[in-house]
Amino acid sequence: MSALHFPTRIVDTDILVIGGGMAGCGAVFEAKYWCRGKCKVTLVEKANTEKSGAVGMGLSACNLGVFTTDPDDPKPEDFVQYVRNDLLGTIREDLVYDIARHMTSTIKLFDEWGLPIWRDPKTGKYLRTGRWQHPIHGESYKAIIAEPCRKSADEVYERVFITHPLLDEERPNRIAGAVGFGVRDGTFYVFRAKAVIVAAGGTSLLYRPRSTGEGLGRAWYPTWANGSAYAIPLLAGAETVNMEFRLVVVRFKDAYGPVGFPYLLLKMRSTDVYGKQWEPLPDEEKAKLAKIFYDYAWARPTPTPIRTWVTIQNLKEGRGPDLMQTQERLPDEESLKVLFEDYLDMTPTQVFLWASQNIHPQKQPSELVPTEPYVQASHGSSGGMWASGPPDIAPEEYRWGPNRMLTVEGMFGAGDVVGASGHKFSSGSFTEGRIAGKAAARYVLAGPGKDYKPAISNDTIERYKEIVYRPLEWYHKNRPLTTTPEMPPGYTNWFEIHPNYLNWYQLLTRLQKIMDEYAAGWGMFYITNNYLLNRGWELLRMLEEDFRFAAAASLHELLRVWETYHRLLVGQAVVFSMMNRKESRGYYLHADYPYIDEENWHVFSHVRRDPKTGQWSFRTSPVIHIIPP
Amino acid sequence: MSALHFPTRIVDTDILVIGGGMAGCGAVFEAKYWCRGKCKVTLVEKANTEKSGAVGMGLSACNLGVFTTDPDDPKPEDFVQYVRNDLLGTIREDLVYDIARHMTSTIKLFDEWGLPIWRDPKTGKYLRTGRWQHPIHGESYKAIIAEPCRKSADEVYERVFITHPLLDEERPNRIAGAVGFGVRDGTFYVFRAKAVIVAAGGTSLLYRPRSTGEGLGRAWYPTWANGSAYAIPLLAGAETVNMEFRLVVVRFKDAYGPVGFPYLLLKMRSTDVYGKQWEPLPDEEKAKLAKIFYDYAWARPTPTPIRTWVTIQNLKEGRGPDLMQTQERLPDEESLKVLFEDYLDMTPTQVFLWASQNIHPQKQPSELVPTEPYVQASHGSSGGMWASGPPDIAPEEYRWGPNRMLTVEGMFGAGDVVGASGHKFSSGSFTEGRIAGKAAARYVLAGPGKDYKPAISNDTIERYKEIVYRPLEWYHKNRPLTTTPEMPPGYTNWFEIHPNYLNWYQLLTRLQKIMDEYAAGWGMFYITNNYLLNRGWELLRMLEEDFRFAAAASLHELLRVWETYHRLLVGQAVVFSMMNRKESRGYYLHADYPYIDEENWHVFSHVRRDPKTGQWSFRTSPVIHIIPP
Amino acid sequence: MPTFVYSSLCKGCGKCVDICPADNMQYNPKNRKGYNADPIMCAECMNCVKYCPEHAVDVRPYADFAPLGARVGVIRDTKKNIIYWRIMYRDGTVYEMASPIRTTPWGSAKGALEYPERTDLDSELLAMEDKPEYLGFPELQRPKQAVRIVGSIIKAKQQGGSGR
Amino acid sequence: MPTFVYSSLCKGCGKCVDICPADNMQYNPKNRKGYNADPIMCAECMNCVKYCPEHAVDVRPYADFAPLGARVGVIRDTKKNIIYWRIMYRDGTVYEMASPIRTTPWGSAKGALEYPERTDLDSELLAMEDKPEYLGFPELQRPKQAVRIVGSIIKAKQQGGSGR
Ligand SMILES: Cc1cc2c(cc1C)N(S(=O)(=O)O)[C@@H]1C(=O)NC(=O)N=C1N2C[C@H](O)[C@H](O)[C@H](O)COP(=O)(O)OP(=O)(O)OC[C@H]1O[C@@H](n2cnc3c(N)ncnc32)[C@H](O)[C@@H]1O
Ligand SMILES: Cc1cc2c(cc1C)N(S(=O)(=O)O)[C@@H]1C(=O)NC(=O)N=C1N2C[C@H](O)[C@H](O)[C@H](O)COP(=O)(O)OP(=O)(O)OC[C@H]1O[C@@H](n2cnc3c(N)ncnc32)[C@H](O)[C@@H]1O
Ligand SMILES: Nc1ncnc2c1ncn2[C@@H]1O[C@H](COP(=O)(O)O)[C@@H](O)[C@H]1O
Ligand SMILES: Nc1ncnc2c1ncn2[C@@H]1O[C@H](COP(=O)(O)O)[C@@H](O)[C@H]1O
Ligand SMILES: Nc1ncnc2c1ncn2[C@@H]1O[C@H](COP(=O)(O)O)[C@@H](O)[C@H]1O
Ligand code: SF4
Ligand code: SF4
Ligand code: SF4
Ligand code: SF4
Ligand code: NA
Repeated sequence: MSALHFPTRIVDTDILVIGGGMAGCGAVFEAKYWCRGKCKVTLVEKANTEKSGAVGMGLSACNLGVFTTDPDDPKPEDFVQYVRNDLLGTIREDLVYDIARHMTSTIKLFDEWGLPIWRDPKTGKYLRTGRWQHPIHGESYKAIIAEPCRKSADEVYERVFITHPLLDEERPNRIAGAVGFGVRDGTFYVFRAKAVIVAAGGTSLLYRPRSTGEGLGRAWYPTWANGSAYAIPLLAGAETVNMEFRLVVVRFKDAYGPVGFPYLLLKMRSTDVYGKQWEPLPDEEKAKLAKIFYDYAWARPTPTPIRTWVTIQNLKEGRGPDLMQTQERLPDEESLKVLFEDYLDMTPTQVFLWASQNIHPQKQPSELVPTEPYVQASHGSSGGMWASGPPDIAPEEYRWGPNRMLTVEGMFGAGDVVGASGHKFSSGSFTEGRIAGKAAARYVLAGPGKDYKPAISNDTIERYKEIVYRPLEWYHKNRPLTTTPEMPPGYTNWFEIHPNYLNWYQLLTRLQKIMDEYAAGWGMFYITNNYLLNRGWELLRMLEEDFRFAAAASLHELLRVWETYHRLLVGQAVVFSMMNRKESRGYYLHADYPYIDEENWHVFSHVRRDPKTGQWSFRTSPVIHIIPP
Repeated sequence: MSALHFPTRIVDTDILVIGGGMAGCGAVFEAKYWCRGKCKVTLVEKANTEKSGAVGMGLSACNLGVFTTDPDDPKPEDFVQYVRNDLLGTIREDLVYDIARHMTSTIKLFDEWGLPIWRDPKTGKYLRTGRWQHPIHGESYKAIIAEPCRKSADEVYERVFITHPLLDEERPNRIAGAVGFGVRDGTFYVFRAKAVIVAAGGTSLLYRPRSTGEGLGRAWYPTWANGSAYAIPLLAGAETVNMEFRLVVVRFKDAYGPVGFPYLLLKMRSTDVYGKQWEPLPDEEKAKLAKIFYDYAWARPTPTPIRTWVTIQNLKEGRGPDLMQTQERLPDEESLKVLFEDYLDMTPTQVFLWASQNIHPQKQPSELVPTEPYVQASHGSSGGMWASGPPDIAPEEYRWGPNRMLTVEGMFGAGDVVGASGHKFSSGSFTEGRIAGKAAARYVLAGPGKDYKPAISNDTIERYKEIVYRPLEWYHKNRPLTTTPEMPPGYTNWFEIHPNYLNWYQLLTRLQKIMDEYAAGWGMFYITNNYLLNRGWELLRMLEEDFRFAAAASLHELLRVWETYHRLLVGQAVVFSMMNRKESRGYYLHADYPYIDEENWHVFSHVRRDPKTGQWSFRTSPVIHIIPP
Repeated sequence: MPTFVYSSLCKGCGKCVDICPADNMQYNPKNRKGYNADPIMCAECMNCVKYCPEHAVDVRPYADFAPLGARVGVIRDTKKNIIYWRIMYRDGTVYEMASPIRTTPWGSAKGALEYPERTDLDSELLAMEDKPEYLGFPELQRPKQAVRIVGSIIKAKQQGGSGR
Repeated sequence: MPTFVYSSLCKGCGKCVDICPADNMQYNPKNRKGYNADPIMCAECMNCVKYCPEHAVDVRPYADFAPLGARVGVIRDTKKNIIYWRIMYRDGTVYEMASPIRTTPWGSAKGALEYPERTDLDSELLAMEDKPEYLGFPELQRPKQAVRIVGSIIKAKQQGGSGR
């Protein structure tokens, strides 16, 4: 099976949106709204847009809702203050504010399109489960959002996986497009564009999961979130921000059902195994935690990293696991069904687990655990790519290009891609996609992108084609060397032992083990130190070298190999960031610098991979707050 | 594939030895020595005796050597004092003493048979690597021992896996034989015997291993150590001792090379990542540890559970991993090769790992970790079966039958089987096999076993036959229900999803996850509490129920199913013991009783599974010391 | 619950293959049926189950933590726009539930070009935000009392005296 | 290093199947060759590698922690009773080693019946232990100052005043 067997297809467009998840759909819609007939908007998506991305299994709430003049509704300032506390200070307030001020139009559009948002029967207003969230019947959330997106795009390429960005060959640090392959028929795709919006979601399965064997897939963030969001910009030479601030959330043990709904809508509380309450967190515990987390420990609600920290400590010191006291707040079958429906619409496994283990939430509590770390920028973490801010409100230092342009000319980001601006969730990601969509439209219609023509040589295209299909060729060339029986077509031989190649699963388990053991995974109770990080870095290097011997028996496995390679890049960015931040801020403890250091480290961390040499570099930049304390 | 297809073969013998490892070979040799033509000795072994058991990959030392009048050599008393301290007090001194006083003849026999034991070139005496150990060139250790064993046995059945003991149908609590199946041709074996010596080795893979993916097999104790040693006696209703005292050893990270050789022969030291030395343990640290471990902390050498504890704490508190400072003690290539040869003869993976990661031990240190817990009675742990002591020296309370008879009439144990008498290792296990062998010979020639005739009905035989092959039948009956492609013959479909059955790998990963998370595995940093243990117990029950739906596609998978079932029984015995011992003595911390309690818990713990009802019960018995403090 | 396909029910239409976000579901040309080729990457999202017109796809919860014996039934009715669930516990307890999935007919959501065109490409207002009910405010919000604090906000708070 | 078999070298003799302690190595009647059917239960014990007369079995270290590129060669010579190892690092460094495996010819070890018969079935002495050089002592050892302490030995020590 040689690369030459697959046809090459070149697609020219003005704006290329990579990833049709929440942010990508917002970007396509908004870009087209402004482009009209004047610029072409193309979407490329690795799956089926109707059920792709983190919302592909549905959701039970828009975790970011409307901001209005109504005194009952929050104002953008409130949200910035909340996010600032929740993410321990180092956020981009311009970006966070920007999302809040555009949220209402997003929710209105969702409503119009048919998303069942719960309303207060009396006032007709959208209900809230907490201060920011609207509960929904969200089984078809993504399918509903995909509809206007598909209608808006000029062209949609589905089941096409983007492997590499293309840089302009004449202008340094200028994006020119991207390449990838068709997962169904193997077509090699070359997209050439004036502006590229990366909206490729977050990263799961980067760390060893708590699940094992066939349960590998039981991550909170879905298995298909493979880190292209950061890998594609990193390969183009874009800068990250705060990548050490990986996300570790508290979840129901094993099934990983989220906890916001029980805490916020059902007002449940959680305790340790002796019945002592830890969430809502009692004041005397806040006072103790303030010794490590300073004033952040007193924030209301308790910041997510501190809530997670409590669960970690309880487990570590033998008081765990924390228990969600579900039975206290489920007086009747109706309320139980509300709980079930919440999960069936979002994380069906949670209900399946209760049913399988005969756990009746109306009668007994359920165990909670801290998850393995994820990298994604839309929930309670601040790691992601470094993006330019809104022209009207961002401090000058944060304005090097159009809104949401990364540090590579012409390359934009949104949703899980853009860091230091967490708590956007599904609806905020859609909003940020819209922001980036308008900025990109302006960029190609009236900005520096207007007269740009991508310069990409045929040599480059052929070189990438060879690179992309090499795992397939390598496999078929080497396969017959051993007596290992051949598998049925399309079925992976997970545990094939071959001297000359490794399959994606073998590469992935190595990556996960390194990240877990050296970069503060659950297996180390989220601790690391300089020694471990340096050693982990070396091991990641060797893994990177071993990707030369990656093998794929099928196009499906080829997809997996490239997904895994993207995860590796994310892992490198995380470890390099952790190696350089000399304090502990986030969901881990750096034993050499075990405290938050407000004096020296209330700064952003940035890493960059030089696209020519593959060398990594690090710098910090100041945090500039624009909203009063 | 129906059970009826396989022939049944009935074998009558006087003494049946289950497991031809170190203890089994010793038992066969000694039993035959005394039986001569007067009683028949039969060996049944699941693998090839030449390379079976824990010594199947070779060893680099007889960890228990000669005891003689020579003032340089230790005396049995010394050994008892050492083992008593090392295992934190609760040992059977009669059993330990008994092994020591018979060690010299064992080593002499090994020497005669051809085992290359290192000698002092000047004195001609066996060299020592520590106080008790003789280094050897042990690649063929097991093959050499197997030779006299095979010659001694009247009949040897290899590749026959014993699944269940047979109890006499007329006399309560009387062993009558055992059943199993031929792994190659499927023959159903029924052994009827007057005495059964169980010598079936230890238990690996009971807990989630630190390794993952294809590395599942990288356990210190080998993958084939599947716990039949305890499962077979438990199924017969025999009592255990101290099963909560699972073994957690310090090993080189990932490859799991043992550390005795570098510490004792090469006099290496280990430090934390900051260079602080922890082994040999400095006095000021002993003083701190004495707060938890009392006087045991001052023992020399530092007891194994305390050495392991130090490594655990260093890792947990961010000073880890401990580093073996190999480079300090490898002055030349010769010494490096001594190190390499040590591992190539015992744990080849250790050398492969160094070579794969470009770690040059003469230049840089190597990481150490505490392993996942094992259950085996011959190293630094005291969990195992409860056995009667030597008639001439055991306290009366420990003499309910012949030497090494378990609490089931006619059933003996040796090696990893017999608990509360650790540190016998390979050579001590062989010796204990010999002790049991002579006792069994006496029992069938001149004792209560003399006129015994096993009473086992045909019904029972047919019932067991059905039970044993059910996983094969169940698989083939249900297989066609789904569209999952069929695998090449003999190849396991690890991740097959079927509504009606689970394969061994799925059962095993569930077991390992439960044990790790609820019963103080590495994933919990070896902590547990009452809540966790009770919940773990419930989950093990459900897993036990799910074994009704175990499936096997081949005889190989049938072997794996039964191996896994035996592991489950061991897990249940461990958890039930942990639930009941209300202190922390061993390689774990019971958070509800976090200290050793010399006042109330300097006792043996015993659990028993009623063979009729499957109910578990617990009792304690006093520790009686016979050697002065 | 990684999923699997009942042989007797599958008609080989490929809908499960088409929808699976993980690319797990594959089509076997040999027997012309769908199957889960990559169960360890299955998130139990249930899309293949919901989209199969023959109800040939079913789930069996992750064996590494879920005991056998629970059963799940789901029907996603895109005419009535309701999803029906039936959950049976291992112990036999049964729950049935139904929830709406959409408030408008499928295909009715408007694309960008169906919304009125605007010319303020230069403004920071997004689509429809020229209308206050979409914006939530009479005009685009900007920080009311913008400040510029570089570095620790805790320190700034302490200095500003507006601490907790 | 779970093991694998080179197709071109294997002659199907079954020795690897015969020796594997884990029952991993299996014989494939289709192509009449050996193969590792259960690599995840492989302990890298190297027995199949050592016992294959064709040197057709090789190892590739566990991919979950070992990078590719190291190479291992081993020959277990049961005539000379020496085992030869060749280890090549990923970085190319090579080490060669040889160790004895046995001091006597294969087949020469004596079985139980070849040792002189004894009649003291009742004694606690094992085979050959009637001879002091085998026993290590002139007679069977028994605790010299037997005591009887029930319970904590630490307490007993403290009371006896013979503490650390
Ligand atoms: C998985 C999950 C997620 C959430 C929740 C529960 C669960 C179980 N909860 S709660 O627990 O927090 O409570 C939320 C909730 O209830 N409410 C909410 O608003 N958000 C929740 N999220 C978070 C949101 O879902 C998340 O914030 C947004 O979806 C982020 O949006 P975006 O940044 O667009 O990511 P995406 O995953 O939706 O889309 C990414 C797309 O990119 C595609 N893609 C990726 N790589 C690509 C490549 N190389 N080539 C081509 N295409 C390529 C993907 O297929 C996808 O379509
Ligand atoms: C794996 C391992 C073990 C050791 C070491 C390193 C390594 C890497 N080190 S260091 O690290 O400590 O240093 C040692 C060392 O250097 N020196 C030493 O003396 N001992 C060491 N051990 C310990 C000894 O090996 C151990 O103490 C003894 O072997 C125990 O003897 P025994 O109790 O007989 O167990 P066995 O594993 O040898 O034999 C069991 C046999 O039973 C068979 N079997 C099991 N279940 C069966 C069933 N159901 N039906 C039929 N047959 C069924 C097995 O196949 C086997 O033959
Ligand atoms: N105990 C809590 N207090 C306040 N907010 C919470 C709590 N738990 C979850 N949330 C919020 O609820 C939303 C969903 O959280 P989760 O379900 O954990 O992903 C996020 O906005 C969380 O920050
Ligand atoms: N640091 C040490 N001090 C004393 N004995 C040790 C030490 N390490 C290992 N041993 C002993 O050496 C033998 C082999 O140990 P290991 O290699 O850890 O299995 C056992 O008898 C151990 O108790
Ligand atoms: N066969 C191999 N497999 C894996 N890595 C290798 C191999 N050969 C060399 N390397 C490593 O790859 C890196 C680059 O080597 P090279 O390809 O020679 O530039 C070095 O760190 C080598 O250690
Ligand atoms: S959707 Fe259903 S009928 Fe169609 S291929 Fe998949 S399993 Fe078969
Ligand atoms: S449940 Fe979801 S992830 Fe799993 S196979 Fe079906 S569609 Fe794919
Ligand atoms: S021992 Fe060697 S030649 Fe014989 S079957 Fe095995 S691999 Fe083939
Ligand atoms: S290395 Fe050992 S365990 Fe692995 S397949 Fe070969 S003989 Fe079996
Ligand atoms: Na695994």
